[in-house]
Amino acid sequence: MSVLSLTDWVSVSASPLSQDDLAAWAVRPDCGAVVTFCGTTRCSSTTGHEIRALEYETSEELAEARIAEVVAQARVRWPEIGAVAIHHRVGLVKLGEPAVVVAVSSPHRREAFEAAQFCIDTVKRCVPMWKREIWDGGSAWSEEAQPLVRVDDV
Amino acid sequence: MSVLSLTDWVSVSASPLSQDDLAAWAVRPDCGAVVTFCGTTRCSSTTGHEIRALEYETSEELAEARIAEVVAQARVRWPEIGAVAIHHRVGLVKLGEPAVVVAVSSPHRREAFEAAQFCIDTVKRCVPMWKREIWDGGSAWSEEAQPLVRVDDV
Amino acid sequence: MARLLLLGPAREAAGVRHDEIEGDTVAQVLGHCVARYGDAFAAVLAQSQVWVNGDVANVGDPVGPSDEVAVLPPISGG
Amino acid sequence: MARLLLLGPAREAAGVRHDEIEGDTVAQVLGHCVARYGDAFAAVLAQSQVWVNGDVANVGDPVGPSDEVAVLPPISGG
Repeated sequence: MSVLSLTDWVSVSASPLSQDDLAAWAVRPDCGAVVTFCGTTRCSSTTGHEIRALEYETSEELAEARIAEVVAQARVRWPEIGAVAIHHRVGLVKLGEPAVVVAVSSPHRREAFEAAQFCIDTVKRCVPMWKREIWDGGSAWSEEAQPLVRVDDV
Repeated sequence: MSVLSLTDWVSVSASPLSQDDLAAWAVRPDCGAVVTFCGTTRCSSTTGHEIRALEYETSEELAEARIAEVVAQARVRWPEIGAVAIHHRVGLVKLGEPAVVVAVSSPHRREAFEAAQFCIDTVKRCVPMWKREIWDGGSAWSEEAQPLVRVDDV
Repeated sequence: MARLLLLGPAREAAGVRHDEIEGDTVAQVLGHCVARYGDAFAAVLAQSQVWVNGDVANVGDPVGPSDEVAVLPPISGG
Repeated sequence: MARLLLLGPAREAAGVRHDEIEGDTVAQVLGHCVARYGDAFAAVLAQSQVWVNGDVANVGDPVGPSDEVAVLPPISGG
């Protein structure tokens, strides 16, 4: 299901994420900078419970297509960047494990930082994804929900 | 030689760097964001040669002390951040290998991005480090040299 | 007739992720959805975006058996 | 007398990384360095910072046998 080219690697799947795999893949001989963002599940809850895990639900196809749009928009804004990888995990993710990883390489670090931050900010606003908080004896949708935004409207 | 506490991990050594080690170490249950910067040696030269490797020289003791000052300053500016790790490699580093890695965790991603970028920008300006370009049949100091700046003056 | 994809709270309220629904326009399909799944689903739908084949759709857009109508409630990703 | 640490281009110009140098102040130590290592070292020193025991020093600062005087040319790290 994943979208893979020489420069773009987008994946939404139930497999555990490896930040190292993405960062190593993003290295290019002409790119001296790789910036990686790793979003891990954390203990703070929107519903007041002691969270054990999070469960992410989406359509892998729709989510990957939207993430690919995010990558394309990042390339419009920062044409210098080299490789971009964005992986999002779905299904059950235990506390402290990565739920989303972004890696961007660039000849210089400023563009890599800016593009990586744009990518994760825009993924959070534009990609269909629903997070369920799981605690001992119960679960509920996260109460942080926001309307979906189009990538062109960011 | 390295400086290690529950929240800070500074190291300057000839050992190969592992971005994954730093990023994994920086994960905290209350920190949902880990931003990692990896500076790899790249083929573009300041002296016009086809570079095979770079060689970094410093005093490990002086460099680690300065990097620890950079971390302390980042904590003044972004008190929310969790763990900060900065490792710099010395000696011969082959093309495409990491020469410096920064990892910052934080409850939210904006502070992690800002603090990580501050750390690498400030390391580059304030830490004693000399880079030699190695090509087939010769070598020379990098021509990018800049005067050392105090962390308080950044 | 169109293929239906319900996600997150929409899937939960309807009790199904995939379905096939009568209707020649997005509006007709959604009307049949509310009739089939009830008030809890209608409440989620009122806050949701509707896409056809991966793009934002208008309620008047025509749909056929090969089209996928997706209901996407407010998101909470990452 | 002080311990001397020469780094990068300063080390290269002098041909040594560590040395022991006469002098009761930073200025005297540096003067003896120039006398010992010659013009190439003097040219690097003119662009360098001088630290004593890890902190930026003034040329008039006193130094003794347990102090480390470090010569740090412009940097090119990362």
